[in-house]
Amino acid sequence: MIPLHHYLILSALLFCIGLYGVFTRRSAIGILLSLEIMLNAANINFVAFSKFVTPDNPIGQIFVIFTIGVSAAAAVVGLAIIVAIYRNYKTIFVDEINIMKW
Amino acid sequence: MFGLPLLSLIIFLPVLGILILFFIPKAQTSTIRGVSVATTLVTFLLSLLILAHFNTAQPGFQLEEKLSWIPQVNINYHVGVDGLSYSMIFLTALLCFLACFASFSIKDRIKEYFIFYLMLEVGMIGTFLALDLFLFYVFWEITLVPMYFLIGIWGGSRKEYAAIKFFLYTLAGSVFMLLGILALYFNSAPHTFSIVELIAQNSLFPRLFQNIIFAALFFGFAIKVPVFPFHTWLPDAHVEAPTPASVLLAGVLLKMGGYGFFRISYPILPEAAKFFAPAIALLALIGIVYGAFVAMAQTDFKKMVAYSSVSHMGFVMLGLASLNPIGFSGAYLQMFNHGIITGAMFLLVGVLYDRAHTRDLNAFGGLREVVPVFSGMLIFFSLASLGLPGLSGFVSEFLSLLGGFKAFRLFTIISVTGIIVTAGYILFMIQRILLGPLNPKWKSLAEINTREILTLVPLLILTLALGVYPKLILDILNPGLNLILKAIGVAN
Amino acid sequence: MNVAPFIADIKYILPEIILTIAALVILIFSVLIKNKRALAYFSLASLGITLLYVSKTPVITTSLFSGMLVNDSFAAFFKIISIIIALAVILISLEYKEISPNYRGEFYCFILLATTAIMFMGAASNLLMIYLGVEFLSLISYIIAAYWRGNVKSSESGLKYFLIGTACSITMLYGISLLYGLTGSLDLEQINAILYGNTSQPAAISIIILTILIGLGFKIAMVPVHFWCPDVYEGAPTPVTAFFSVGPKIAGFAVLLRFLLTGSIFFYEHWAHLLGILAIITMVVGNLTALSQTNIKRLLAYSSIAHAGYALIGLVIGTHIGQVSLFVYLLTYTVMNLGAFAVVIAVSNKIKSDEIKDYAGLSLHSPYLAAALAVFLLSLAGIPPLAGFIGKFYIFSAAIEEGFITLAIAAVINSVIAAYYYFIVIKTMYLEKPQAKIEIKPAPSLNFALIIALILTLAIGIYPQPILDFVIHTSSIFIP
Amino acid sequence: MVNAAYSLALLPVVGFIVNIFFGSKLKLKGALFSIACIAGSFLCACLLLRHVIAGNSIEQSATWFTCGKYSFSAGLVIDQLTAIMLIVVTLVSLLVQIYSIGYLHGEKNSTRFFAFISLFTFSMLGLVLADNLILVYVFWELVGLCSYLLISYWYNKPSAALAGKKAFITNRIGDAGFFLGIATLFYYLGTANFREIAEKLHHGGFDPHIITIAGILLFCGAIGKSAQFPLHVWLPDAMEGPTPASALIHAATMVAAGVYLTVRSYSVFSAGNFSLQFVSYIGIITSLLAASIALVQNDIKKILAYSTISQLGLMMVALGVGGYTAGVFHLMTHAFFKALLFLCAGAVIHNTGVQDIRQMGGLFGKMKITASTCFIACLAIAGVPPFSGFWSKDEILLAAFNHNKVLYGLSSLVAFMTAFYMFRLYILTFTGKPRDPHLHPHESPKVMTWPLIILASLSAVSGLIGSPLTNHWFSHFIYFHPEHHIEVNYLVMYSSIAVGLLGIAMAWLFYKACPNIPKALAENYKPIYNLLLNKYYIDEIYDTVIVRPFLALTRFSFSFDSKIIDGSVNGTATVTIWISTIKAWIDKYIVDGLVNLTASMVGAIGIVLRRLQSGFIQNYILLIFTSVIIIVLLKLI
Repeated sequence: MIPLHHYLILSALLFCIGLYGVFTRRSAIGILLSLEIMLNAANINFVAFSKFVTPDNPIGQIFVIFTIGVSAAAAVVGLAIIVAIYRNYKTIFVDEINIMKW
Repeated sequence: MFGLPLLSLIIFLPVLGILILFFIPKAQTSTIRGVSVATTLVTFLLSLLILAHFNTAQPGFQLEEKLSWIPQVNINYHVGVDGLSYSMIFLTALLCFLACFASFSIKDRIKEYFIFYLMLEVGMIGTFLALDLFLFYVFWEITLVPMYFLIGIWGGSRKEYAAIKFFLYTLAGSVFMLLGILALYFNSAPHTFSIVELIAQNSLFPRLFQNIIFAALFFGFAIKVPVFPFHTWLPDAHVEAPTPASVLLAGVLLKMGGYGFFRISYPILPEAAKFFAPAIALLALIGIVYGAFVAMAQTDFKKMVAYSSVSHMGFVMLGLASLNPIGFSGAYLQMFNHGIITGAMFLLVGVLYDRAHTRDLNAFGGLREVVPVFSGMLIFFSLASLGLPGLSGFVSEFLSLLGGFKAFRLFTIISVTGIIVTAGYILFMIQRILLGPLNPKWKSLAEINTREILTLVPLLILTLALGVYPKLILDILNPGLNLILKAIGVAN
Repeated sequence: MNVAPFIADIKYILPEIILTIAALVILIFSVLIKNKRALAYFSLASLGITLLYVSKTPVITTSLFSGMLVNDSFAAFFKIISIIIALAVILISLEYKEISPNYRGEFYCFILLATTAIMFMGAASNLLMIYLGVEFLSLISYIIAAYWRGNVKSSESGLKYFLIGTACSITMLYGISLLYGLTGSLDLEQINAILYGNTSQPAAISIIILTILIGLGFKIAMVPVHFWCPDVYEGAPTPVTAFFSVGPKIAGFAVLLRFLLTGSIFFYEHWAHLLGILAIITMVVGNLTALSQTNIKRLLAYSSIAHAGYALIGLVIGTHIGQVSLFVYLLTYTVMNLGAFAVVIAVSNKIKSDEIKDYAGLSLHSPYLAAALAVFLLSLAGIPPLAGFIGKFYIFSAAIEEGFITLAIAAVINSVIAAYYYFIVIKTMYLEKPQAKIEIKPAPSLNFALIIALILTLAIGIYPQPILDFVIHTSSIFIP
Repeated sequence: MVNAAYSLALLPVVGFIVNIFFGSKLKLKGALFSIACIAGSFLCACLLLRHVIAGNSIEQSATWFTCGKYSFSAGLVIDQLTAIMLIVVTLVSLLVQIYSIGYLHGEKNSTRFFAFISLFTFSMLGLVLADNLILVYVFWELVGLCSYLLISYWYNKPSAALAGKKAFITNRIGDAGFFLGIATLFYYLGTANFREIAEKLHHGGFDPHIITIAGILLFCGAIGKSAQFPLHVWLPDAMEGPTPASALIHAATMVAAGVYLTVRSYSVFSAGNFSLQFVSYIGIITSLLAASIALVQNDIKKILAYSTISQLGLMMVALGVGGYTAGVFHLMTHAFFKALLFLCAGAVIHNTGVQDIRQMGGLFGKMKITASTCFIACLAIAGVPPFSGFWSKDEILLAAFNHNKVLYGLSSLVAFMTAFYMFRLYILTFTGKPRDPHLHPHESPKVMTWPLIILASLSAVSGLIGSPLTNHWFSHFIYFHPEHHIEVNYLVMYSSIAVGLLGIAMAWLFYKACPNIPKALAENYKPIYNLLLNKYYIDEIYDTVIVRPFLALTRFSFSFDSKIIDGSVNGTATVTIWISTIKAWIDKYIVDGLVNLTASMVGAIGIVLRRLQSGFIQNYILLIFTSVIIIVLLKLI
């Protein structure tokens, strides 16, 4: 039985990796992927807590199912916007998309 | 008179005028002017009607009207008039009526001009009649926006700068005043905004609390008076404002600050009033002497009159700080007289500016030959403003100084030099404009026309009448002032 | 797990159901019929019906779907406001040219869906429901932000909103997971009961709650998470910006209020002081950066940040008087902002630009529009006889009554600074000479919304009594 | 009888109103109307005098206004002193107005002159009639105003405008002191009414120190108005005004107001321990100073102006040494012969068109009446018996002799100098050969000569009412408290005659017998001569010490106001180096729009905050998370 804190450390690590990805990736899709990683980190947390903290109540896992659904929807919307960006900017490198500033 | 709510009528009559103006097309300038003159005239007649109903001997507020406005927070539309507020609304109605004539020289965007003009009148009269601090604050702020536009749109060369400066100064002051009002509301026994009740329980407020609130209110009122360090908006606002706007600005708006001290700060916070009296007297002294000194160095006619207002309002603060019946009567009378005299001076400046299109004092010279009637008027009102006995300016300055002498001997001795410097810069002005050889440029200057004379004659009569026989107005003011002195606990 | 009780609860969420069905119907018909205006009228009709329904039904406070939602006067207040906002947005976007006609249909559908999302957020009392509500609203917002297909700015604003939005909501999710781990429950009352007793390490718990705050703060554009606001407001089509500045912001406050005041009372005592500082910084940042703006939409964006700061004061106070002032402020803010954006839409429809200098001399040729904008801006600045002043007055009086003097003084100074940049716009309209002779006739529908906003601003300003009764009644549900 | 007093005061007002409003149409008729009014007042004055001589005085007052428990009353009092003053004022004003019809014959609209003269007479009568200090202060400044209007009558002459302004401001300085005196008395004694002040001081029990200060402050007003030492500079410049105006105002009446005030509030002065000495010291300094300057002046009106100052100084000395009656008596006689001298000077200037006595000469032949009346006046002022000047000056010297020998010596020196410069003036203008050929003087018309004759007879006769012939009727008529009988001291009388005659002889010797003596004296005593000629450079001293630094101060305070106060408030002053790095940009965006320094600071921070909004998405997310971490760290510490 892997103790709870192992899971927590794993999810924290994943969260940080995802965060690092968001900061460093140049392309919008890269950022989208790292966001998904961060999301999954949260999912791991939920499942872990559902197992260890409230074994009898599966609410945590239900939450995960919802988040997966939501992340799918978000990905769709995100990709649609990235396509629109590509059509207008001819690039999806985030550091080149800043017409609007101060 | 058949049960009409007179006070609400006089406050909201100009609103009726505004509504009528809305429906008049922009092109028909004469009808617009006619409507606005009619509105101001009816407002003035109403103020006379109120006098008829007003029993001068009886102290306290009369013709009171009270409607609940926001019951949750115990705010109610509470208006009333006593000697103090009556003299101010009389002054406002009169100056608005006269300045309305002077507004005929405005040529562009006339409809908007008169809409803002009437809105200003609503705010001014409302401020003097409000007996509920919230209502007082609302009317106080209502006067800001129209005056901003009057200066901003029809002003002189640096009008935007002057307009926004005026607006932000007064807003900054009034916003702290709001905090003071709120603090008063939350510290009064049954939470109330009503001035009458607050005065009744002014002994309950602890001393430190009183000082803080007095400081907050002082910040709001002092900017309006204007007291020394906060006066820098006045010259800009006056120089850039069109003539009728600066008549109202000097004639009435400055008095709202002084009226605030008399009606709110002093009776509700007596301990703080006594505590701050020396500081206010010192600021008054600086105002008088410093204002006169700076006025002496001016070359712009309107700026000089503006700085002279700073100096004259210094007397008001001196009388206020003296906390004795003579000082108080002198201070309040000075507010009334200054309104009339400086109003007239600005009308005269307007007359000169409309013809000569310059306000530079050195550009004139020897106009007495060309325009004798104008110079007669100018000399009369300049003498009134330097406090020549026999004219109203003298009585109030004399009383303020006499009152001030009792309370702050040294300050008054120094401020007496103020009246010498005042005589200096006013005679220097008369000499540069009227006396000396005629500047050939003005050989064909047009004499003052009957319309302008008509606007000045009522002011002339009032200045003379109040100078020779001040009992007329002092009897109206005394009951109110005695009440305030009793509230402060000063031996009457 | 018998299903019976849930069917009983359905009737409480009838308004949401009606709107969702209407949205779907519009979606379908937008493909079938050419005349998009019919769809607009249909959506208005459906909103009207729901509004009538909500205002008619008496409010019985019960929790629905085993604690997921709660039906109380607080939720009813937000239902009514969100429907009003949707009505206004649809009205002012009827003649908006940038959205090409054939996408109009979906636009109305999205607006309706967004309204349902706000309603859910208003009623959510479970962390799961809160997350779903937030995500639902955010997704729709990302889409309508990028709705102006050909425009570069709109797609950029969509992207920015999407990326930053998702990042923040994921942080919130992470925070929720930790909170769930800590308390073992997702229901706000239970969490509060558990945490209230044994606050062993308050610091650790506070960090968790802070991450959740980031997600919620994102919606109301609080200071650390306000960066997206100016760019998205400027980029998105103006009716969408109008919606953003009001809809999601109010929803954000609703969730924040419920989360802080029922979910974590202990958190409140611990961190009210922090929220206060954040409120002041939000005001200061909003006002100061607005001073040097040249684009009116960006200016209104910063102004909305500043107003979020003022409203936060109501939140920070937390007592009953604080909530009343928060509600009053939100109500007056909605009216003024929608009015201002209506005028901006009318003007940009004609002169195709949102730069402030293009507003020069507007008062000469279209005095009615200029006067309307001036009234709204003055009201935003908090000048009396207008609604804004009543909002500010309540916030200040609440602050002073509860002794938050520093907050009051900060708010007061900020309102003076704010007056300055509102006056920049008024100055350009009234005091400067116009280049071109622009005679703007607002479209009838927009005109209608404008007049209502004007009347409301003046009415609330002059006689705020009815509005106060309505607000005080709704906010009476919180205990403290 | 009381309505005689009211009509006496109000008639000139009617004259003023008629002339000021309908003057341009009425022309000469307006002038005649105002003369009729003054004549009416003169009649009332005689009636009142007869009434007062019959032993009863009138006193009436009504409340002017009240504030709180203090009530200010305004009323009139007519006793011996007022009666005398009324006669003097109305008579001289009447004669001057008649005279000025001729004098201003050429003027375009001279009714304005008559309007101002009647306004002046009204305010002077008001001053004399007033029963309390506050009312005196009111008319005090009104009189100052009339002198301002009359001095700058010829308004297109810049020097006249300057002189008028100088007169008014110097008076105002004196009035400031006067006001402070009233305020001290008002609060210390609780009243401003003369009679009540006298009664209260009579009962005693008041700290003499404060009363002295009050006395000195009241005397400041007198110094300003009667052109005593520090504030005498305005009178010589006041000669810019038309001569009849100077005759009435700057010789007979207005300048005497200072003396009248001191006399009227004599109880205050006598109660104070040092105030009387102060009065006499100022008096003697002024008279010596003025007399010495008059010795070398060449402008006929300047000589008379300085002579007035020195005679007023003598009156102050008389009052200072307790010669209450002597002061008033000299005031009356001086009014007549000095007015006469001015009118003669006016006639001379009117006919010859020149004011410098060195250009005149030998006018006796052409202007017989003017010359002879002027001669009588010179005899009177020099103190030659039986003319009025002798009796009044003799009483002053007597009073000085009894009180303090040094003052007596100096006063007789002044008497000597007066005699000398008056006859210097007479000899140079009227006797000898005409020095300037193209002057063609002619006798002035009847309307100007009759007033001269009346005044000459008055200045001859008026002295007798105080002389032993009428056993000092005047001193029984006007006295202060203990009416002490002054015994005639023949030594003093003879010495004063001797001094007068010596002065005349010296003048005759210098300018008639051998005219080169004055030039020789002028050469070898060059510095003293220039000192006197330039009026001890007092004007220049005042200018450099007071006026110029004052104007510099006003300019400084204006720049202070617009730079520092306004600047510190509206950001024109550069604030800190920190701002200057982005200053150029701030100027472009901020300064023209912003209002104050705080505003420009606020704007600057706004600029910095705005830079944060860099537009890069990753920057935003980075900023969000860093700020979260900062908050957490802050919370943990």
